[in-house]
Amino acid sequence: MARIGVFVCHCGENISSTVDCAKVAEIASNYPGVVYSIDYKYMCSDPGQNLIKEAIQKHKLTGVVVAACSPRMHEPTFRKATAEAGINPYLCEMANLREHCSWVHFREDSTTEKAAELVRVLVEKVKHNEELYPIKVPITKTALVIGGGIGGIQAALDIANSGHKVIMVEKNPSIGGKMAQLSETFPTLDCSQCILTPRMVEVAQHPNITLYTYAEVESVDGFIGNFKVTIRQKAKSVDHKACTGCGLCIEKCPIKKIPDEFNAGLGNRAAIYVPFPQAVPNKPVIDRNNCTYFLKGKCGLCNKVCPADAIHYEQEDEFIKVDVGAIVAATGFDIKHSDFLPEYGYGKYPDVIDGLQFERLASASGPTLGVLKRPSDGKEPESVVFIACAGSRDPAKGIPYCSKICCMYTAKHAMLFKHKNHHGNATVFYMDIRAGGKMYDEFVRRAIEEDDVNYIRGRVSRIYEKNGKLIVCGVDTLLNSRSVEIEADLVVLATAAVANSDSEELAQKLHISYDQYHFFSEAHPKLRPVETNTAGIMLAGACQAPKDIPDTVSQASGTAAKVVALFSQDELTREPLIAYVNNNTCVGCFLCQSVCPYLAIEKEEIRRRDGTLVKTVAKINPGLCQGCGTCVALCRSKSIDIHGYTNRQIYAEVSALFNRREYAGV
Amino acid sequence: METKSKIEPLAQPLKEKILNEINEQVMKCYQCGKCAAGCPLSGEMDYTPNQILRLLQIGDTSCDDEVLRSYGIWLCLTCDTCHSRCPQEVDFPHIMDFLRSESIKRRKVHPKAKEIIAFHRSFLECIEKTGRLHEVGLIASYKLKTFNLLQDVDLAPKMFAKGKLEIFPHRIKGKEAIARIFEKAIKEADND
Amino acid sequence: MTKIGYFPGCSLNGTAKEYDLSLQAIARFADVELVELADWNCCGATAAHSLNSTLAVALPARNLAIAESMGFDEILVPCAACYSRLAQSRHEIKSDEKYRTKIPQLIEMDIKGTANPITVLDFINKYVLGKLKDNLSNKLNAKFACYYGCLLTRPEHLSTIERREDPLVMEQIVQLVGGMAIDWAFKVECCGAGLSVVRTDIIGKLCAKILDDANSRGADAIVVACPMCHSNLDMRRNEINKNLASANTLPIIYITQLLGLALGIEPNKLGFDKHFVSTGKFLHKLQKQTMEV
Amino acid sequence: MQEFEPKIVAFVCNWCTYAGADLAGTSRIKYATNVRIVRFPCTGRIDYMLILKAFQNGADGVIVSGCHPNDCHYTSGNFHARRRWIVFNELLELLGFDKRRLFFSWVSAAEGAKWANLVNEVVTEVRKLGPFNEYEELSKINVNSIGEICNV
Repeated sequence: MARIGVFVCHCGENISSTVDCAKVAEIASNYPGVVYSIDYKYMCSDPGQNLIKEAIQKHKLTGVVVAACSPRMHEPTFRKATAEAGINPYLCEMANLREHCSWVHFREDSTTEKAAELVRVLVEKVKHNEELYPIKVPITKTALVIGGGIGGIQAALDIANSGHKVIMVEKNPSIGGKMAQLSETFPTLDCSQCILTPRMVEVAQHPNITLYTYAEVESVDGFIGNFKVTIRQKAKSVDHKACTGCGLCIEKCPIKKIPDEFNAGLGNRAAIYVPFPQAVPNKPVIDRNNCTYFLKGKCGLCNKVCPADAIHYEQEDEFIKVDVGAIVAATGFDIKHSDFLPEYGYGKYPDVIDGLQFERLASASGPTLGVLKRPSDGKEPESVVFIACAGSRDPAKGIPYCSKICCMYTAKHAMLFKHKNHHGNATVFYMDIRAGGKMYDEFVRRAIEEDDVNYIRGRVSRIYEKNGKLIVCGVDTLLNSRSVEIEADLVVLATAAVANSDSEELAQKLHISYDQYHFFSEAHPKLRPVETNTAGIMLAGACQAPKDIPDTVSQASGTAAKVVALFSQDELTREPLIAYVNNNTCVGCFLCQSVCPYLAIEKEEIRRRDGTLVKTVAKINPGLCQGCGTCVALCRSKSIDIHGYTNRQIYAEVSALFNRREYAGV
Repeated sequence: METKSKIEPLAQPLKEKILNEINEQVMKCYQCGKCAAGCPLSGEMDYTPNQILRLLQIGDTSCDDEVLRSYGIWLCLTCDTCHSRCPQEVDFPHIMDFLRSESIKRRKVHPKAKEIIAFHRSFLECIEKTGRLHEVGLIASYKLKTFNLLQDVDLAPKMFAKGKLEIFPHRIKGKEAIARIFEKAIKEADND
Repeated sequence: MTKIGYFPGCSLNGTAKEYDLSLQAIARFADVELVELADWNCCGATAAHSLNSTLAVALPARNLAIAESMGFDEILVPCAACYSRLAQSRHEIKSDEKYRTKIPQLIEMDIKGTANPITVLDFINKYVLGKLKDNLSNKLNAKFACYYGCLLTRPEHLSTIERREDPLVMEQIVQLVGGMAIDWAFKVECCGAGLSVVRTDIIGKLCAKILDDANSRGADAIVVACPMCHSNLDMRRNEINKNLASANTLPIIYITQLLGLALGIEPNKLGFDKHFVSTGKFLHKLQKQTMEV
Repeated sequence: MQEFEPKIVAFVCNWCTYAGADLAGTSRIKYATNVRIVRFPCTGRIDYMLILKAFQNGADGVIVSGCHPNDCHYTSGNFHARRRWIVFNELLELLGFDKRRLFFSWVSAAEGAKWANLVNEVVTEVRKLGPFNEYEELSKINVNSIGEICNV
């Protein structure tokens, strides 16, 4: 006979302001099988938990229903308390009176009625709860880091330096990411590559890090501690073991006019290329979409000149399977390209460029070797206009958020220009200056006060070209919204920072959630900012939201600490809420096998003692099963069930929902 | 108690009326100034579009009053440049239409705008009577209203010569129906 | 022969006679009969929506209702301003419950919003361009600045034109007839139409910028598709020239006149004699260059 | 007359819609009290016989809601749910069941407001349909009289 205890929490006034908690407890005391029912101000507090523990012991309870907040909040708390009182923790269930009732309804009779019904449903469920025991699974102490920008590099180095293996996957031919493209960094104006490249080399040489460049994650299976990842190593067409990196092939390649991605389209590269001089690895790949050999079947110059015989045209994409225990997504961001802002002539006028293009123009390693020359005619600009929020904070263009990094890099750009051309005119159109951060506001003030950058508060309406000049039509809202027209030689748009175009696809491979702008979602915006909702998968850097370098590096180290903490245990405890098969009724149709996303269903042969086969039935591999229950709903002979959500439990819940007749007399 | 009831009729700020009656949110404006930068007439206005929105956002009686008495609201050409580029998608020309009729209703029209209204009125009177626009009638009526007797006298002879002016108006058959539309629409505006 | 509804609007009856003439000529070529809406009335223009929002919906609605009763699902509205008012009226009636019930009472006619106003550019694209290629008789070897103004490209919900900041619809037509369309900076700027009479000084300033830019980029003529734009740029030339260092003599021609010329129709039948700013020099140049070809 | 208050049951997955309903709570978005949520690990787990069971027990409307396509915590459970849903729906139609009492939706963990709107819409719709009595009436029929009914 069931002996159920009901514990109704007021949650201060969060529940009791709209639900009559005492009445709920009173009604519950009359439900069949309930032997104890009480309400209390804070059930999750120490005295509240003690109340539960004492009641379990005193009334010899066989089931506990805590009617409080969402089980997503406090289920672990109350299950722990239940276990401490000496009964199996899985005999405790929670009725969600706060998120699903008191907070979403007004104080009226129907709200208290609903609360009592929610309790009744769980009372009926808990009568059918079974004792369950956690499953222990081993942990593969290798981390996968996706993305080789500064975020991925930092996370990989921190994990590797703690003595764990790291596999890094980078989709481009070199690691380095966006930071490698930057000229100088704010607020110190130190050279980006000077501080980044030593880290890149460290990654390449670290004994604990295996690096796959020009590679992408193909698929991810498994779960925390036990992920099975397939990496697609795209064909480089160059044997990197044999290649010495002499560069002869690049020199001789006849196809030299391919817009250079690393230089944001401002320079050209060959069909066989190393993205930039300090690339890691510093060995070329062949871009098959542009190579004459691959397009027309002839040429082969690189092969002819290669002294190391390293060119392998026949190479194919390779699939590498690896086992990892944790995954760090550090795939970074992109900036919005193309004619996103037609009123600014972006995409129409070559001298209207984006921030990344300016970085390349200003960079000593860029296409102009650091001499600021405008793209159209190579002239050195005398007047440059910088436009902040070019697409950010612009719901009409679909991007309502602040891109966070632009205020600072715009100030930096204006400064870099003024340092190169002291007599030039630098104008910044801005709406607000968001320079929160150590030494950040001082940096912007320096641009204004020391470098004489003209900051105009107001947005630009349009830009057009006239006699080789760009006419920028803006407004100064601090001067009675007076119109301002500036003749510029170059216009730099701080276009919005956006998620990578393939981020949605990756999120779906990883089964992590992402927001409407395709940035990956953290588990909790404040308290779990580096983890995702999928256990074992963490985030670093701008794939989560636009971020600058210091923030990215901090988050990467935070993520590394989470990975290392996970790897500090030998075994992982998992919830036992998984499927199980009734051998007696299973007819071996294996429909379940066809729907299981985790390949957790195996075949088991049942034999007589003499060895003759009776039948083959389904068997659940408890290490792989994640407890989705799809097999349960599909099984035609009702031979599979799932712990925690058994048919008996759920049918009891549904039957208790509205079955007033049965309870009418009570 | 007495003072309270006196204040109440004035209490509804224009921004609330704008929200209720034409469903435009002035609070969306964050003062980037893109409207003023693109407006062909912001240089001629006493208050630029973003400044008018700012006054409306404040929402007190004196700011609302300044808006309704401004000259800027009468200069708006409804060219929609501001709206088409507004990052917050504020339909400012729509708000301007509302402000103009509100300004007339509350008799707060800027003195310099009286000519513009006179023109609009002459235009509408012409349509009310004949159903269509009749340039000669329109200009004559407008001149009588404003005493700008010499305006456009240079154009008229040339227009006649090119066959572009009719001396007598064309009256449509349904002109009574048009007159009734006017009557009902004006009555409705008065009732608001 | 296709028949569609035709709403000339007050301008095409008066100040924009050449627009009507050339449009009718093009329609005859395209084998489309433009059936004038019976007893149509003025759309109310800027005056109505400046002073009375109900009137601004009701006046155009009567024309829409007439078109419906005549069985048309398309109404050609060559004036961009009238188009804007008719299309807006239809939009309000279709999207706003309040107007859906109120308007029929006001205009004393049923209205469902089935008749769709189209611009002259929509008309040309749909009915004329397909037949144009095989019937071109003149190559218009000149430079044209295509001017759209406001109401063909804005507001977004009424415009059928893509790339509203830098439209290319008219440019494509110009290229089809052998002309060169220049890239210029004022094609979607406002000419100031609504203040034409009251604040002619403002029109002068706004139009001066437009004409000056087209001129400085070497245009031989400005092509328009709206009688408001035309009358401001053409008839107000004296006022405009007060704002310019030297008098601007660029002729303003309608897109329909341009097509008419390309089809070999006599300039006089296209109303070229009705312009304030002389088109003679322009026509002469065209003729000379055509002969040279 | 007192307005009819329909009884609605919602079968939702733990990861998206249950969390979405939690978010509606933390955002204090108000909605009708008529709904009772039953939590499942995944919509893939939902045995559609449970829907019949709910109607048998007096529900007037049923909502099934889970993660958006491609967002399933378990990769593909929601696709299986949707596939079975289509078949189940056809079956109900064949039986002459009023399908307007059934609602299928995707509500993610970020869509608290969508959840509240969904509940309110469902309550309004089902209120229009009135109470679901067909099952009870069916159960009143005497087994022996079935022959008579069929003969008519």
